[in-house]
Amino acid sequence: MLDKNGIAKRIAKEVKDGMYVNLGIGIPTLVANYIPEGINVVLQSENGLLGMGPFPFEGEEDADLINAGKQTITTLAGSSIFDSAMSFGMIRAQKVDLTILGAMEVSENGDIANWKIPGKMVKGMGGAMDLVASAQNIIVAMQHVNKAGESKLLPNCTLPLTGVHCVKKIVTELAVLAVLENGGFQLLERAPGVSVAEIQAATAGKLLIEGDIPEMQL
Amino acid sequence: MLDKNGIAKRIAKEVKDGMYVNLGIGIPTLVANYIPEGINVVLQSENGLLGMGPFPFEGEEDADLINAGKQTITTLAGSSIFDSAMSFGMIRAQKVDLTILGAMEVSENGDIANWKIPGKMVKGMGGAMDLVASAQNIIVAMQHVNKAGESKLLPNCTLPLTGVHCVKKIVTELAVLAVLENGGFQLLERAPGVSVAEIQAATAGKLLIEGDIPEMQL
Amino acid sequence: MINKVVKDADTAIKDIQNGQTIMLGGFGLCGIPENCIQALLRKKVTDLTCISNNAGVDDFGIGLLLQQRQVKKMISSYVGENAEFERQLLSGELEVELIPQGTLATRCMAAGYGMPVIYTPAGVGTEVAIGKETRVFNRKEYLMEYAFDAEFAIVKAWKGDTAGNLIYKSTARNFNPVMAMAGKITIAEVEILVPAGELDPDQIHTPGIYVHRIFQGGNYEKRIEQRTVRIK
Amino acid sequence: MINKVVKDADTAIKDIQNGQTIMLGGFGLCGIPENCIQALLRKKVTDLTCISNNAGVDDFGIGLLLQQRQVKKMISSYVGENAEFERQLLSGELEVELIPQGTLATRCMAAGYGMPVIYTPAGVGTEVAIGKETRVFNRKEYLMEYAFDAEFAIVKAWKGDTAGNLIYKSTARNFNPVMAMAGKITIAEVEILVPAGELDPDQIHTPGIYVHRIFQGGNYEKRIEQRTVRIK
Repeated sequence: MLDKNGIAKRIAKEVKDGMYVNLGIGIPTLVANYIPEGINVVLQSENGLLGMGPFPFEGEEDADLINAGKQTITTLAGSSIFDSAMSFGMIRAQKVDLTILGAMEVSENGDIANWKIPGKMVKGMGGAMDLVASAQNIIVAMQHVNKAGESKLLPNCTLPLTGVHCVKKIVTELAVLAVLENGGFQLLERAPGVSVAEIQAATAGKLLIEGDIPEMQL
Repeated sequence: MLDKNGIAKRIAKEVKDGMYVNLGIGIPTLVANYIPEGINVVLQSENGLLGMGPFPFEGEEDADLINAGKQTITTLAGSSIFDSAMSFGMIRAQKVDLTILGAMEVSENGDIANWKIPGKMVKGMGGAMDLVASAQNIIVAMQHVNKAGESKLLPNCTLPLTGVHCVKKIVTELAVLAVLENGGFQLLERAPGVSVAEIQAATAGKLLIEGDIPEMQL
Repeated sequence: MINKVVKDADTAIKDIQNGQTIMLGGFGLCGIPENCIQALLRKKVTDLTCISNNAGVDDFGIGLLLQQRQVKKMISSYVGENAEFERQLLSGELEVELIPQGTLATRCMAAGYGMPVIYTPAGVGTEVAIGKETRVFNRKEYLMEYAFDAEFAIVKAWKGDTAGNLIYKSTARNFNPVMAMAGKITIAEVEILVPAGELDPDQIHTPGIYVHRIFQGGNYEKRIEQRTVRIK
Repeated sequence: MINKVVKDADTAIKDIQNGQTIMLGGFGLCGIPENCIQALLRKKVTDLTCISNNAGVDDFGIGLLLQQRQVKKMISSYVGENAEFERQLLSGELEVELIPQGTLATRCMAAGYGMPVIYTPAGVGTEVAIGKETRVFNRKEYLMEYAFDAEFAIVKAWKGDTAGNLIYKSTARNFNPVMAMAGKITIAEVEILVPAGELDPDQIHTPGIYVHRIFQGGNYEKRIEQRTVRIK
């Protein structure tokens, strides 16, 4: 079973040389720490920055330089700044190659719910609806089950949707799964020490298991 | 009767302090020479410049700095440069207060034809269709009759239209005329030495003459 | 050039009336018009509809307008860092319309570029789509979203000149340029105001034609929401 | 950063095929990609559909591609300064689609911003409107115009860096930034190519994400169409 950093580390293997990538808040942010040396990737922050760098050194924070999570950050050699219309313009035009974000639920046809729990305080969707509606390649980073022990990989989402038919891949503490074009979660990899039966038990939606399922290489 | 510079001089009186103005090619360009001292006006050139200045001094031409007529020009203190999408964005959003352009024909309901003569070479509409479709205040600068002696102020345009129901005012070598909301040319001023009868004779469209028509003050 | 300079924030916002719609630039607390927000607090104008990506925090930014109950409705994409906001929302004192961030930005741009509507796929198949016209282009479904119609836009830039030209600094740019284009009247506060001619025409982010009033603000706090650092 | 540098113009355009649609930046002869046009002449690729505001003059710019009969169709707003163009048009060798300049620019922007269509009042009631869907918003009529779909965009900037970021100079900006956003593959030639990190992130006009290939051009003629001067 993986911890959060393990999930981030596995997702980092999906990041290929030359990609522009948007990382959501939470586990996705950690992915930046595991991108292999020699892989050139540009991180987009939807508040208007390409080429997001690491946090600043203490004392060098700039209130005018933040990411979409409102954290102080830095630029890199080759960074560019632009306004919010252009930022979401490049997202809608699918210039951003890969979007990695968290989710509360994913359905077997690729729907995602991650912005609202009715009856609880609603914070808003931010840029998530734009990202999931536009990105060609969306990977969800999340726990396989919620705190109540219920599966988050469902036949249908029960929470208000963020987007429909958009998630391509899911990485959890238990497994890597592809969302099939015609519906269903195809099990691709097991986390170290996790059995197919455990994954099956934690997955409420249709799970496809074909042949031997390899263990993740991290 | 006015010459071209006279027409430009009369139109310059329509330019008020604080206006952003787009000047078309030909007589409209001359208007810039007659804007009174103390009137602050910003000229927009639709290829992407606000604050068009005069021609450069000889030897100081910059191939990268031209107006929409492809003439070498200069910038002024306070000028700004932008791309073509923003240029026509500000035109469509009616941020440009006044558009002055030439015409081949104007109809009594404010239609304008100025881009195409069927059977002859077609050069294209450039930005004229955008300008006339968006500007709230359009003044046409033109000769009252064409080279064949036919009126250019017509019941209906005979040439392919540039825009419909958009011209607000016309200044010719003979007169200043308003285009009425419900149709018709209202005679506002006579050029020096020109009689109402001469204007009437040169106007094919419906001409409204109310009371004494004053002579232009230039 | 046309001179757009006004004396101060109070002069700049003096004709904003109760019940009007105003846009406020900024992302979180980054790039917000601090001086104009203070002036709105002093003016005590009420029943405002505020279009802003966020709603500030309890004791800063738009949160201060909420504390004084000056806001009737917020149109935002994310409002999560504000307890007073939550209280007013749950008690029904405050209306909130949550819309996707890209939709918010693009509806501003549409206003500034004279486009009555734009199409976006954001929100298709979600509750955001309820009541909205949809249309399929190239086998993809889009929502039709209207250009905003705001009486005032209030933005913050880094540098500006007397002709109203604006330059933003770093990610404090965010929504400011698109809102600057979108207001019927646009008010800009800047950290540094210079005479026309001192800014490079090639580097202007917002041309002065979009800006109706400009003044040099002061006492910028520029509060940081998430101070994240690494150790040297 | 991702390195977008290619060796030269010939390398940059090497996979442009007969019959493809290409955008070419520039307004008149100002800000045109001179080096890439020369490379297209050497490659002798034919049956091109060219989206460009103008068609150059007889012996410069796109006019050179016309001389070599490489262009099947021009989509432009103004094509008036070109006798060979006129000859080919009247003889039926060349197709021409004339569209309003703002429509041309905005259809580029729509492609770069992922908007399938835009609405513009330009051309309403004229022959430009024939066959087009119209719609009334706020009592004003608009035409629906589609985003362009071009295999390649070829633009010219003043400075660029190895990450593909571009800065334009003066009115040589014109259509270049909107076309840079709009190509499936965008090729940029620059007068000065610098390492990533030398350009101020706040001053980038076209972010490198939109640019797939960049090279430093040479031998820029930058011909002036209308040399207008005043005497000192």
